[in-house]
Amino acid sequence: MPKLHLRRFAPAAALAVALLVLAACGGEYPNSTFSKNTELNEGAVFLWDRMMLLGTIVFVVVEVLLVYTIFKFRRREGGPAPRQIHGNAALEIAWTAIPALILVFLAVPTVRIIFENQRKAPAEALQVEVIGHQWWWEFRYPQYGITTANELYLPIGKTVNFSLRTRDVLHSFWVPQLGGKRDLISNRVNHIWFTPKATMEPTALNGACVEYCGSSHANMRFRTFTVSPADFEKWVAHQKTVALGSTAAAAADSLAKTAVKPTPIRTASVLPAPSLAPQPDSSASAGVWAFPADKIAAYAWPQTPLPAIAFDETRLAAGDPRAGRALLTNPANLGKAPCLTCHVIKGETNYVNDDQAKGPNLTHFGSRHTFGAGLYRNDAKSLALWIKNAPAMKPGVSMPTFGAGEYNALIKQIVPASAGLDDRQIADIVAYLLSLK
Amino acid sequence: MASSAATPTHAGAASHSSEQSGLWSWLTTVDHKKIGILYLYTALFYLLVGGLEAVLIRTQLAKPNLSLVSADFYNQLFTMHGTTMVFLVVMPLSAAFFNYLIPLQIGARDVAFPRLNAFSYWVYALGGLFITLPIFWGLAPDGGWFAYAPLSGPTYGGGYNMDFWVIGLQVLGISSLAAAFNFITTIINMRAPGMTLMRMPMFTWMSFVVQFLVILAFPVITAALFFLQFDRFFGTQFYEVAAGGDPLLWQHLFWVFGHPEVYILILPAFGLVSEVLPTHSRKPLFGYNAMAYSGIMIGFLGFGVWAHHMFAVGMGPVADSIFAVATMLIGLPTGVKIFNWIATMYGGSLRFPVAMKFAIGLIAMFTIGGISGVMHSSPPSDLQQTDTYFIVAHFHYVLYGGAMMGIFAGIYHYFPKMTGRFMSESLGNWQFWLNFIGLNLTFFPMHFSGMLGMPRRIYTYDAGQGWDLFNMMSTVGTYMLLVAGLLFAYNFFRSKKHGAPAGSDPWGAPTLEWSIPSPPPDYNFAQIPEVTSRYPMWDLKAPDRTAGIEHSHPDAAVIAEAHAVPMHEETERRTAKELGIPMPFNTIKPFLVALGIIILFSGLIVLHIGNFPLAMATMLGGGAFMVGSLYAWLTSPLE
Amino acid sequence: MTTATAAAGAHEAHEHTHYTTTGLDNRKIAIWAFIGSECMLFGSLISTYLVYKGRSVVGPFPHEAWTSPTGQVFKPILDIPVTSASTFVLLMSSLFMVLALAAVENKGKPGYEGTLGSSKLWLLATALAGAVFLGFQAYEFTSFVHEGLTIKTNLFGSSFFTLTGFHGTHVAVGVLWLMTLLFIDMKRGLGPKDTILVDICALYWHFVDVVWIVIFTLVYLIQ
Amino acid sequence: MSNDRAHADHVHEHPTWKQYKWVALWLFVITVVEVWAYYIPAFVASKAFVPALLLMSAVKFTIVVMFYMHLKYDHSLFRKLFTGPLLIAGATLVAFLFLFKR
Ligand code: HEA
Ligand code: HEA
Ligand code: HEC
Ligand code: CUA
Ligand SMILES: [Cu+2]
Repeated sequence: MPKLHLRRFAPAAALAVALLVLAACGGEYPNSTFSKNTELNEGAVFLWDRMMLLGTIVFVVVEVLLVYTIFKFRRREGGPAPRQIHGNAALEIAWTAIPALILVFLAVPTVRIIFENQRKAPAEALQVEVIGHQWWWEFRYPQYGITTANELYLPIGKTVNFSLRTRDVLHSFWVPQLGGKRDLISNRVNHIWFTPKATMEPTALNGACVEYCGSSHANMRFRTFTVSPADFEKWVAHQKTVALGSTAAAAADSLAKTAVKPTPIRTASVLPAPSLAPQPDSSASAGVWAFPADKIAAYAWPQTPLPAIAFDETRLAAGDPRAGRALLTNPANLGKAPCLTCHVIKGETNYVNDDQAKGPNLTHFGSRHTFGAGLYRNDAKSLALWIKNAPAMKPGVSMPTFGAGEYNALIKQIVPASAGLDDRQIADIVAYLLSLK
Repeated sequence: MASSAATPTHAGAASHSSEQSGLWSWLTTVDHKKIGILYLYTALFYLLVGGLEAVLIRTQLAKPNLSLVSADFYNQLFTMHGTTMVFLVVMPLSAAFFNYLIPLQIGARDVAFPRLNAFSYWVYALGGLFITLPIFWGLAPDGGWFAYAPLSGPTYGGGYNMDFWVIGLQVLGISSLAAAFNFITTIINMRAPGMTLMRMPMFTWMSFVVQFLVILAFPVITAALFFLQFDRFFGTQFYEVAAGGDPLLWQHLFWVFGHPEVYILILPAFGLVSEVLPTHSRKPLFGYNAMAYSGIMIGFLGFGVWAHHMFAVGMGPVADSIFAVATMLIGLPTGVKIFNWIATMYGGSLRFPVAMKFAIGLIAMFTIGGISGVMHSSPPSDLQQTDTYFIVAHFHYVLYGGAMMGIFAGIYHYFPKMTGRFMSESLGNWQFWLNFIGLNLTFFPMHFSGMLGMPRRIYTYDAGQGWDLFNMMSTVGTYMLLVAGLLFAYNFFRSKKHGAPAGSDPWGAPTLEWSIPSPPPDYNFAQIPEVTSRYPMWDLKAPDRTAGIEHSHPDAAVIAEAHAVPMHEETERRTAKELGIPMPFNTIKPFLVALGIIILFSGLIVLHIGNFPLAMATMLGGGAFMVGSLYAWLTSPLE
Repeated sequence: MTTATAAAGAHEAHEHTHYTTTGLDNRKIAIWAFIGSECMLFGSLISTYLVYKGRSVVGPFPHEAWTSPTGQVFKPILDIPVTSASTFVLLMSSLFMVLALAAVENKGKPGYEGTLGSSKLWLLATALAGAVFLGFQAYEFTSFVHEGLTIKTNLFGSSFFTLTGFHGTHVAVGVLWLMTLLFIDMKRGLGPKDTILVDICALYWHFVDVVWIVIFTLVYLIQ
Repeated sequence: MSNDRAHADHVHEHPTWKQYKWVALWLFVITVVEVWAYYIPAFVASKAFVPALLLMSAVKFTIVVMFYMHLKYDHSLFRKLFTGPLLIAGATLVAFLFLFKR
C-alpha cells in the first residue's frame, strides 16, 4: 500500500490558499463585490463576513477532525481491532443542533436584510429606466426626458430607483461595486434601488449583463459614472439639449435645408411621422459636460483588440462632419446609410422613436467614452471599423455591415461596392458622430 | 426467483446470456451487470467528451481577449459541457452502479424488469448521441444547461441548436424514469429474505431515495419541455413574449426539477462513499439510521428550495425569505452525513487504497462546496454571487469534488468485483493526487474571480479586470485534471487485462455482493442467502464485529418460499442451466423500441426543416416501429 | 411516452410467480410508482394552466365573452353541459372498470354468474365509455377550433389544449390497453390468476378518471 | 422481512357490487351538485364557491382512490407510494399559485 502523502501536502495546500487570499487582497480589483459603496453592498458584505466566519469555523472543524482521524487511526500491523461502534445518539443530536444554531445566526439577519432591501424606494429617488437589448443597454431618465445608452450617470449621495425591463430576452443588470444584481424579464418590470454613498469618489465603474442572453452576452457591458450632484446637473442639462449645436460647422443653418419631407422606408402606419422641427437648442448655454476622460481609470477603458478590417486611416483626419451628416440625414442616402431607421439622433430627421429604435440613441454620442456596450473605445478608428463591419466586431449584432466589399456575417454575403459605403464616406460619418458632443 | 429443480419451460432454448458473446450479446443483453458495464463505458466516454469541452472552455479563458473559439461555439461548449456532465456522465455513472450493485447488494438475481432495464440503457445511449453529435456541425444546443426562455424559444433561438436539446433531454428523461420505476420495484420487492429496509447497504438506500427524486422531478421537466417543444414545433405560445408568456414559468418548472436533480447527482456518490469508508475502516457505518433518514430528508427538503436559483428575478421578500431559510435547512442532514462519515473512521483501523482516498477526498471537498452553497442561500449576499464564477466554484466543488470523487471511489472499490482484478494502486495514487490538486487549482480560484466580479458564461473578458491570474490558475489546473483523467483511462483498460487478480472479497467488506465470485456469474447467487443482520459478510468472517447489533432470522415460511439458504460464501462456477436457474432471454426488442423513439422524435427536426410529408412519415414510421417492437416485447416471454 | 414505458414495465410478465419480498406483484408496485410520478406531471400541467389563467392578451377566453379589435364577438369557450355529460361518462367507466376487475378476480365464485361475472362485458363497457369520452373531447376540440380557439391562439388555448390533450392521450392509451385485455379475454378467457393484469390497468384507468375530476373542477367550473 | 409480508398474508377482501354502486351514486350526486352550483350566479359570486367546489372535487377524488383503487384495503405500501407524491405535487401547485399571484 503506497503511503499517504497528506503530511507533505497539507502545508502546501494551506500555503496555496494563503497566497491566493493575499493575491486577492492586494492588487487592482476594479469589480470587487466587497466595496461598501451602497446600502445593498453593506448588507451583502455584512452577511458575507458573517458567513465567512461561520463557514470557516465549520470548515476548520470538519477538516481538522478529518485530518486528525486519518493520521490517528491509520492501520498499524498488529494493532488492536477497532472498537465496533454503531452510533451515538447524543453525538448525532449535537451535530445536528449546533449547525442548526449556526444557521439561526445566518437566517435572522438574512431575513432582516431581505426586507430592508426590498422596501419601497423613497419617493424623491432619481428614476432610471434600464432597458435591455441584445446586446446593449438603454438608459432613460424619465424625470428629465433623457435617453442614452451604455453609459450610466449617477449622482453621488442620491437614491436611484431603477425600473428594469427588456425588449427581447432576459438580461441582468449588475454593477459589482454598487451591489445586487437584478434580472430584466420579458413581460415584467423589475425594480432595484440603492444609494451611492455620499462619501464615494467620482469614479468610472464597470457593469455587465449577467444573465446569459445569446451570442454576445459576454460583450454586453456598460460603464457607470458616479459623479457629484453638481456635475450630474450639468450632465443632465447638456443631455437634454440636441447635440447638433456642437457640430463643428454650424449645423443649425444646414438644418433648415435638410428639412425636406423624407420618405420613410418602412410603412407609415408603424412609424410615427418624422419629427422635423428641431427642438430648442440650449446647448450653447448648458455647455458640454461628460465624465472627464483623464479621470477614467485604466480598467474602465476597453482593451478589446480590433479585428483585422482594412481601413484607410489617413481618411479619418479629413473626415467632414457635414458630409457625414448629409449621408445620414438626407433621405436620398437612406439606401446606403439607413442609420436613422435604427438609431435616434434628437433633432435630426428620425424615422423611429426611442421605443422603436433597434440601436442605441446617438444624440450625444460624441460625448461618450465607449461604444458597442463597453466593448470599444470611442475613437475614430474603432468607430470607423464599426460602421464598416459591425458584425465582425461584435458577434451576432443586428447592425448590418456597411463597408463596401466587406463580408456581412449576418446575411452571409459580401456587401457589393455599389451598395456599401467607401472609406471616405465612413470617415465623414465618423466625424459627424464624434461631433455629436 | 426459484432455484428449485422445476424444469424451466424453455429448456433447450439457446439464448441464455451466458451462451453468447460479441456485439450481438451486448445489444441484446438483459443482464443487469452487463447493462451496468454498458452504462459505465458509455458514461466514461461522455466524461471524456465533457472533459474536452471543459478543456476548450478553459483554454479560451486562459487569458483575456483570446479568440480560440468563436462566441457562438463557446456558447455551445458550455451548454454541452453542462448538459453532458449532468445528464450523460454523472447520472449514467450512478446508473451504472445502480444496475451493477443494487441486485447484488439486496441478494437478487436480477432487477424487477430486466428488459425495461435494457430499454433504459438504449434510450440513454441513443439519446446521448442525438444531443452530442450536432456539435461537430456547430449546431449544438447553445442556450445554457437550463435553457431559459425566451432565448430557448422559437423567436430568439430559432436555429436547430436548441431542437436537439429539447428533444434530447426529453428522450433522456424517458430513460431515467423507466429506470427509476424499475429500481423502486426492485428495491421494494426483490430483497432476499431477512434483508429488511433497515438492513440495506447504504448505497442501496441512497439509490432508493434517488429513484423517488427521479420519478417526482422528471415529470416536471417533461412537462416544461413539452411546452417548449410545442412552442418550437407547433406554434404554441407558452413562452412567447408577444402572447404574454411568462419566462418565469420556465424557470420555476426547470428548477422544481433542477434542484432535486442536483441531489440525484450527489446521493449515489454519498452512497458509494458510505460503502467504502466502513470497509477500509474495519468499522460499521456510524449512525446507520441517521444516515438513511438524512438521505430521505435531503431528498424531501430538496423539493422545497428550488427558487434559490432565482433570487435575482424579484420574487418579493416573502418568497425570498422562505426559500432562503428552507435552503439553509438542507445543510443539517448533509452535515449529519459528513460528521457520521468522520465518526465512522474515528477509532477505526484505516487503510488507504485509492478508493478510500477518493472517499476521504469527497468529504473534504464536498464540505467546501456545501459551505459555499449555504453562502448562496442568503439572497442579499447571493445577489452579488449569482451568475458569477463564485457559483461555478460552488457547483464544481460539489459536482467534481463530490459526485465525481465519490464515483471514482466507487470505481476503484468495485472494479475488482466487476472484473476480478485490481486497478493499479500506484497509477491510482497518481491520479488521485493530480485530481485533488488539479481540482483545487481549477476551482478554488473561481471563488476569487467570482467575488471579484467575473460573470459566468462569457466567452471572453477584458484585460485589467483583476481576473487574469485566477483564470490562468484555473486553466493550468484543468490540464492537470486532463492528465489525471487520461491516467485513469490507461489504468482502467490496462487493469482489465493485466491487473492483479482479486478474490471474491478483496477488501473484507461487509455486504452481500462480496459473498459471490468476481466477476459474478450471470445468475448472481446460486443460492439466495438468508440475511440476519446489516453486515452479513462480517457475520460470516468477523462475527465479533457485528456482535453488538441486532440479529434476527426471517420467517421460516419466507425462507422456504424463497428457497433461501443460510449466509455463505459462494464459489459456484456452474452455469445457470446446469443449476436449473431460469434466466431471462436475451432480446433485441428493447433496443428496437428505443430506436423507434429516437426516430419518432427526429421527425420533429424534419418538421423544423420544413418538409412536412417527410416529417409525418418519419414520426409515423418511428411511432409504428416503436409500438410494433413494444408489442413484440410484451408478448414474448421473459424467460 | 412515459405511459408506454410504464406499461411496458408493467407487462414484464413472469410466467410463474416468483418469491418477492412483500409478496406483492412487481407490476403492481411499479404501476403505483408510475401513478405517483404522474401526479407530478399533471400537477405541472394544471399549475401551468392556472398560472396562465387570465393572462392571455387576446381571446377567446374560457368564461368571458370577448370582442376582438376587429369587432368580432367570441362567446365564452367552455361548454359546461357537454363537458358535464362527458364527465359523467368517465365516472361511470370507473364503475364498469371495478366490475370488470371483480369479475375477473372472482370468476366462477358464487354471485358472479351472469352479467356481474362477465368480464368481457365490463371491459367492453369501460373501453366504450372511454371512447365516448374521447368522442366528446374530439367534438369539444373541433368546436373550439370553429369558434376561433386553437392551440396557437393564446396562452389559454395553448395551456388548455395541452392539459386536456395530455389527459385525452392518457384515456386513449387506456382504451387501447382495455381493448388488449378484452382481446385476451376473448382469446383465452381471463380468470383469477390474471387478476394482476386487469388490476394494473384498472389502477391506471381510475387514476386517469381522478385526474379528470380535478380538471373538471379547476378548469371548467371554477371561473 | 416478516412484517413486509404480514399484510399480504391475509389479503383484504375488495368491496363488491353492493358498495361499488353506492360509490358510483355518490360520485354522480356530487357531480350534479357541482354543475348545479355553477349555474347559481349568486353562489358563483360568493366567497364560498371556490372552496365548496374544491371540497366536492376532493371528496370525489378521495372516494375513487379509496374504493375503486382499493387504497383503503390494499397494502399500506401503495398508500405511501401514492400520498407522498400527491402531497408534493399539491404543495408545488400551491406554491406556484402563490409565486405567480399578481
Ligand atoms: C451535486 C450537486 C449539488 C449539491 C449537493 C448542492 C448543494 C447545495 N447547493 Fe448548490 N448548486 C448546484 C449543485 C449542487 N448544489 C449546481 C449545479 C448549481 C448551479 C446551477 C446553475 O446555475 O447552473 C447550484 C447552485 C446553487 C444555488 C444558486 C446560486 C445562484 O445561482 O445564485 C444555491 C443557492 O442557494 C445553492 C445552494 C446549495 C446548498 C445550500 C446546498 C446544500 O445541500 C449543501 C449542504 C452541505 C453543507 C452545508 C456542508 C456540510 C455540512 C456541515 C459540515 C454541517 C455544518 C454546516 C453549516 C452549519 C453551514 N446551490
Ligand atoms: C458533473 C458535472 C460537471 C463536471 C464533472 C464538470 C467538470 C469541469 N468543468 Fe464544468 N460545468 C458543469 C458541470 C460539470 N463540470 C455545469 C452544469 C456547468 C454550467 C453550464 C452552463 O452554464 O450552462 C459547468 C460550467 C463550467 C464552466 C463555466 C463556463 C461558463 O460559464 O462560461 C467552466 C469554466 O471553467 C467549467 C469547467 C470545468 C472543468 C475544468 C471541469 C473539469 O473537472 C473536467 C475534468 C475532466 C476531464 C479533463 C476529462 C478527463 C478524462 C477522463 C476521465 C477520461 C476517462 C475516459 C475513459 C475511461 C474512456 N465548467
Ligand atoms: C438594423 C439596425 C441598424 C442600422 C441600420 C444601423 N445600426 Fe448602428 N447599431 C445598431 C445596433 C443594434 C447597435 C448596438 C450594437 C451593440 O452594441 O450590441 C448599434 C450600435 C451603433 C453604434 C454604437 C452605439 C453605442 O453607444 O454603443 C454606432 C455609433 C452606430 N450603431 C452607428 C450606426 C451608423 C452610423 C449607421 C448607419 C451607417 C448605423 N448605425 C446603422 C443597429 C443598427
Ligand atoms: Cu444581456 Cu447577457
Ligand atoms: Cu439548487
